[in-house]
Amino acid sequence: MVNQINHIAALSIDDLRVDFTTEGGRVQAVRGVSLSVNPGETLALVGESGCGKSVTMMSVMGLIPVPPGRIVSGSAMLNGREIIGMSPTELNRVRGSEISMIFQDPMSALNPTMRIGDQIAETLMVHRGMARGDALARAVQLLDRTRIPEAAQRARQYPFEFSGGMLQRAVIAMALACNPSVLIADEPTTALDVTIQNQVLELMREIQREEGMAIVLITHDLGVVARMADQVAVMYAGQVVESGSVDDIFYRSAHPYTLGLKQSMPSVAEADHAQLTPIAGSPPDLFAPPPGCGYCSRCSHAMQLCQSRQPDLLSVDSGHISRCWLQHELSPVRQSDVYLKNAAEVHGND
Amino acid sequence: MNYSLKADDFAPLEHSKSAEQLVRPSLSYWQDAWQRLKRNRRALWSLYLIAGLLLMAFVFPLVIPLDPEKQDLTQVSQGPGFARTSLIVETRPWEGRYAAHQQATETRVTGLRVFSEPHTESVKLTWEPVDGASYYRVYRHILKPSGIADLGLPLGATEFDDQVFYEDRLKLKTDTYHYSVVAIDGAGQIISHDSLAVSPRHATSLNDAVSRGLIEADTNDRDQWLGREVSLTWHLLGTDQLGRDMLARLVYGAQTSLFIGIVAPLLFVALGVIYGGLSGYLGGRVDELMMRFADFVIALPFLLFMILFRVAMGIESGESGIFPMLIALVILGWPSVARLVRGQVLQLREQPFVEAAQLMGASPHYLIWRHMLPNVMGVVLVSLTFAIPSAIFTEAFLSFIGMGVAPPTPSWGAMCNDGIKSFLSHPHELLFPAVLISATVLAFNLLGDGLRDALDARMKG
Amino acid sequence: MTQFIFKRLLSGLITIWFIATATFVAMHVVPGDPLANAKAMKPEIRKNLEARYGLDKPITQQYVIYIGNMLQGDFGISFTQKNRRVNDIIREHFPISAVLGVLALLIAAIGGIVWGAITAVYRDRWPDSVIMFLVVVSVSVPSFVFAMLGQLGILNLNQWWGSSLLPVAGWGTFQHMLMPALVLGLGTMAYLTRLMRSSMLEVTSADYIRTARAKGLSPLRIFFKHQLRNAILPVVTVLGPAIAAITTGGFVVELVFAIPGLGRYFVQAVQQLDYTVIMGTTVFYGAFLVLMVLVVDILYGFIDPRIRVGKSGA
Amino acid sequence: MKIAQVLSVLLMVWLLSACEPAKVQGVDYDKRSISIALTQEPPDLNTTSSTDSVSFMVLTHVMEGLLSYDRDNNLVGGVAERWELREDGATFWLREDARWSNGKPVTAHDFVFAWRKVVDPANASEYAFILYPITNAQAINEGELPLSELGVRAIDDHTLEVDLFQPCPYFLGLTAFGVLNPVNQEFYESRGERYAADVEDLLYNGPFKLTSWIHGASLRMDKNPEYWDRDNVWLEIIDAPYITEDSNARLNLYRDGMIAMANGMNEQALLGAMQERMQIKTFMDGAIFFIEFNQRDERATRSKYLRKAIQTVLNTEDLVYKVIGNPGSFPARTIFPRWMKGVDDDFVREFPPERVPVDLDLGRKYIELAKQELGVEQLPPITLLADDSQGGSKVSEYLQAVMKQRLGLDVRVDAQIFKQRLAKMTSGDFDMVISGWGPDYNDLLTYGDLFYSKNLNNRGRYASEEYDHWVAVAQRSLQREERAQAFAQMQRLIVEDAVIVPLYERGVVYVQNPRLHGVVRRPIGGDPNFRFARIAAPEATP
Repeated sequence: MVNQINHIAALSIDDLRVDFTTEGGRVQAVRGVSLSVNPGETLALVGESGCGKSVTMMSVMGLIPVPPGRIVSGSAMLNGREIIGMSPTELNRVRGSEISMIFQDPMSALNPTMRIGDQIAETLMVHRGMARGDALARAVQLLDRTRIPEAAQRARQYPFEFSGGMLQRAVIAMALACNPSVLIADEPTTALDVTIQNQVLELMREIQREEGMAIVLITHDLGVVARMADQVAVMYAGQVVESGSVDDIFYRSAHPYTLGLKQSMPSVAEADHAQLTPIAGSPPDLFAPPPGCGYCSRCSHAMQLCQSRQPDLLSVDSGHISRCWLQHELSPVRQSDVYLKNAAEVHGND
Repeated sequence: MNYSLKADDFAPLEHSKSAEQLVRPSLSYWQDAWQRLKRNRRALWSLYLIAGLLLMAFVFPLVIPLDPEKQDLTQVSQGPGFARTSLIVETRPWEGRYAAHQQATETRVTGLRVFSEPHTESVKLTWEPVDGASYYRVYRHILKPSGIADLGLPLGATEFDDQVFYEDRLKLKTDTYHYSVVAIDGAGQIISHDSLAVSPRHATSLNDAVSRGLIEADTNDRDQWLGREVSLTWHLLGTDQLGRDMLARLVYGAQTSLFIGIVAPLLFVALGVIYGGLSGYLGGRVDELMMRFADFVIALPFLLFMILFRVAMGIESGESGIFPMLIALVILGWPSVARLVRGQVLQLREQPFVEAAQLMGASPHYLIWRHMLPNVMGVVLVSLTFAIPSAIFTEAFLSFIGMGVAPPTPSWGAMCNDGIKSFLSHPHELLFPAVLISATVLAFNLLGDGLRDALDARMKG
Repeated sequence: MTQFIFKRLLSGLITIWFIATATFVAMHVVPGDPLANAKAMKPEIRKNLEARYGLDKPITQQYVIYIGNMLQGDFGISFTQKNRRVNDIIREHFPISAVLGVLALLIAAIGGIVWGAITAVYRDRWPDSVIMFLVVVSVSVPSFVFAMLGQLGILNLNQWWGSSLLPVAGWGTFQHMLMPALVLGLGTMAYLTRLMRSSMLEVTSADYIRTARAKGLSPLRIFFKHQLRNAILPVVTVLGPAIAAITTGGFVVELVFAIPGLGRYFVQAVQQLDYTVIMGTTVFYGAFLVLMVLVVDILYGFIDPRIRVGKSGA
Repeated sequence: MKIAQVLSVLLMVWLLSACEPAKVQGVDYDKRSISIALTQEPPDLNTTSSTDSVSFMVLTHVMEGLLSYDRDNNLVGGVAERWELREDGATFWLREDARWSNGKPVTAHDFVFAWRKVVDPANASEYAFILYPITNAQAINEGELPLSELGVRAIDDHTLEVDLFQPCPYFLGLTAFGVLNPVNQEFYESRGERYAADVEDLLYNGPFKLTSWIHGASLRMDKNPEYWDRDNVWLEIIDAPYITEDSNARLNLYRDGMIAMANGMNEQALLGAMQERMQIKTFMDGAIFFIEFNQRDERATRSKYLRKAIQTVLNTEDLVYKVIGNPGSFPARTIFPRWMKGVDDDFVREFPPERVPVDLDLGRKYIELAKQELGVEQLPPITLLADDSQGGSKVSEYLQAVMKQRLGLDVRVDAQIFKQRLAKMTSGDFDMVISGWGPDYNDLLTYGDLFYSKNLNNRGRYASEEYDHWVAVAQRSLQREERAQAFAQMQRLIVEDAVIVPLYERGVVYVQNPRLHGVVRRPIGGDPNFRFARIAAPEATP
């Protein structure tokens, strides 16, 4: 909770912990995540696959399968209201109206045997109590608004008759049907090709400007982050390892993982005219999380301490925090330079 | 921050290589599948059960001598139980007792009694003559008769005018019987009747005992055995309608049923793999033709043609009928496998690793053995596991309608057929084979489910 | 669509020809004599009989005549029922098998879908375990056992009730059909339950169900509007083969319940080597099977919009 | 969803409309109606070509021949009022009031037409041989003479004259047999190929007539109002609403009160029947079963000693009492069944057949002799041809085991479906065959001439001049005693030469509603017969 507290956040998550019980044991998929996003702002949740970013948001939506999943502790306030631990009926009232979500693959996210218009109208009928005819008319408006040509005709079609980009627009239209205050977008553009990606992202921004909703954008594409985000939270092994404004993350990275991430992303790396460097090794086994920093074994900055102790969340700047011992006041790096440039430089300094 | 940190803590860490290694060992496809199968407890138990059945069918008879064809007519349709003893008796026809009716004073049937000790080889009845009777009818009931229309089995009638005896030899057991004698007059009208309860003891005729080897007697002093007790063969699971040991028949029936159930699918799956693989591999026009033919065969109504082929091939004397059924199953079974394999092969041909191998100049032989087969194996294995229960079912069904194996070859289906008629009176004759069929089919089904999950083989098409 | 149907019909015709030929060959390989009777026959009488059935002609000519007649829809006269034509036998008895089969299929399909859906919803809880256990029992117990148990069940029910609640055997009213259809459909029902369950589970983890939940739809609405319809699709595809299997596989049930269906005639005909009846019924059933698969394919097109709208004419 | 709704509505409508219970009762006193189950659909109701028992069962109710049987199995007048049998022929005077169901009188011409039809080679009737005692019948049947040469004439509408080419003592019995029933020429020709195919394709002159026939499903006979002796027929309706060959199903129907009698119960079903205190009855259907040996040259069973060995060790009492286990079946010792008449009494009581005692040692001695006779060290495997029915296989499995156990014979059971078994019997492809023989007419000759060397039904090709001689005597003689002697000689030869091993006389066990009386069971001419049946009035229920 480092954000400005002068007004209520649209969505704020505090110390969320989620476990999955599998045959192999208990996986601690989310280990104390805290996030917050303000109305009209976009928070990008960044990290490699399996780091827990989707699980975090799905848990908030109540979409993780229970069992095997289980929310161990934590809270999530939607417009100041606790939504974790809500009864299924209450949660259903919130979902789709106050908070909605769009998913990665629009092809599979829509029911293949139901008309697009019906699928959008369904939300309206459930949450707004609209009659089918009205809801359908509204669905056409929504489709129109998401720049789908011949919306009235399109509403009568089935998902397989749409192209990928069109479908994602339709999904967005569906998510926006009830003017939610928070929109969670789980890698909304990964399945689309580049030109379409831009169109979709543009659409989202435009709607955000008009509606003033908060967006949580889950992605591993730093390019998308740069275009869209106001705030960024970097997740690794079920934890937020760094968070701050988009500038903080891009220009003043305070965690070796963020740095590694940047160097492995083509779009960012190219911009820096640097070499593309993948992060060696693999993330820790979350069946038995290491006692120290999860990134320790892959980190070129690793210190003795990192192996044995979890780093605390350390404040780097106002609104910029990092979960890394390097930011400790006793750390030699901290003493020399607050921000990490790149691995080579650090080692050179060493 | 309530713990103190030292400067040493911030010294750089040297990475050791081993720490980076992932803890879990890497497994091959098959090892992995096996691991997953082992974790599926139902599938694992099914595997044990199948192994047990196979052991029972093919190893058990080698260890313990069992004779599925040995009949014991003194122990027919007996339930599971313990060994018993039997009295050796002589079975010459009874000369009987005659008394003229003319001198009869009684107007009712009286003096009904058994003559000598009643045993399961014969119960001898005699009674006093009735005035005006022209003959007598003899009935036998398992309950106490409640009236003239409820006397039980009509055993027969006396043949001669003055005959006042009857010898019952009809399937006697060591139960209590209620005999009734009904006197009939010249016009066929009933004069009167009387009943008597009799409990015969178990007995074996001398001839039978000799020919079944219960007693060792040379020709001269056989008679010394008369009146002695011998112990009979013990039938753990009881006997069938010819007094044959159920256990032995179940074991040998398992041989038939499992043989057909396993060998036929093996054969037609193999044929299907070759046909389908070839078709998929050759592709084009040949593929189209080959598949069209397979479609024809699939279109044949399965059960009708099973019966037709089975009859068409016929069974010669002394043959068990296993072979024609096997052939019929193979003829009708292969196309679905062929279709499946062809689909897989077509898919595989497009896979990058196969194309890569092709580009690198791998021979077709190598391609098929190294790339195609291992990848097709999963699907094939699963379809084999599901083909087995259906083959066992088919065998059972055909044997049940009398189109299966030829007697006396035991098979579970044929045993069901024998047992179903006597289900109410001797349920074990149907129960045992039916349970075995069900258990086997169940085990193969569960194993198939397990294999499908473990191999992640999607059975579509 | 028309072109598709036409093509399928054509290939169906070829298939039927194949079945006819296979039957003809199988029939003439069969040892034994269809004209034999308990009483020995004089050669002169035999000749007359052979002439009546055309058995005196060379085999190739018999084949040509047989195919020719078949094309005109004439299957000849029965060997055992001397004054009845095979066509009449099929016409009179097939509808009975078909009604029974359709009812069995209806029971099987409805039961399979309902049970399958229930097991999927209550996955790994007791209703799932109980139903799946019953399913496993039903697929593992031979049908003839069920037929017999079913009849005994009715008998005991009637005796307990005091009057005939359901007929023990026979044919005529709906009550006559109930138990036989149930017994007949049981195996298929079990199969469909399994299919429906796995299909439901697949659908349950589908992305669009997640979307529906994210939309805040109630579980009931999700179940009916989103899961069920999609889960039923694969079930529909197997109905074609299933109806054929049910209608041809009914002879044990027909025998036990004294139902005058065609299946029973076939088994009798095989035992009596009634050539014309065997060939007629086999070809008829083959044609029926081909037709059913076609019908289900077309039906599937109506249910699945992807096929109806998408690839018409494919 | 809509389709499902429509379907469910249809289903409900159907269910409700069918809800009116079709109440069938085994017996119904008020309607004078009984219900029965047939074992199969009657395959052929055309009397001139019919061969099977179910058809004859129906025919015996709906048709009547010149003579018929009364309730005590005595021959009485049917269509014929008076008759006269001579050495060279017979005359029948038909009753004036015998009428077809369309009201037309039954005339002597109807018999002439029917009998010509039976021997017509084009009609290929399998029972044509039964008319061979009539002059020229055989020649006509073999296509050598025209139909008009048959020795039967209608003197006028009500007088029928028959010429016999040799004395035929059992001819009167034949006239009660269904094959010799009258057929109305005009009607027959008007129906063409459809004759007897359906209810309206047949004319009836019996006590009942067919009123409904749903193929494979049900059949119903109602009292024929045109029948001359209608006043003595009590029953109004014989309904057969069930047709099933499954005896369990029939028993279950009986238990459920749906049918008045259930035929052909097996031993196991009997236990249940006793438990439920049903009235159990037995009846011998006339069929006699035996092992027939193939005496063709290439067969091991041509050895008389081998046959004798088998004859000596087989204990038919064990077979009947322990394997078959049905009450009503009896061990057979001869080819002649116990219910057939000899001179004054039952034949087997007048001439008791020789009893061959079981003697295992003698059996083994015979085997050694057989090896010498055949000139072999080891006897080849012996094929036992049998039918593949359940009961059949039980018997053959038993016989196989006994011969193996007692003689060390390697017997191979060759179980075949009916038609395949017949084909193998005809071609002589067997060593032993389990065969059954039922009577065609009420005379010992129907069994006795089975082993006549020229009889086509003599599948084992037993040929003995002596036997043929006695058959000839029995065929020609009108002397009861002389004939009985001849049959006794045949009986002796059958045992001496071990032509067959008689196994059993088949008994049929059935349960019958105790209120149903007067059902006549007979081995010949349609069984069971309900012509004299009546139902006892229901007891007043307290």
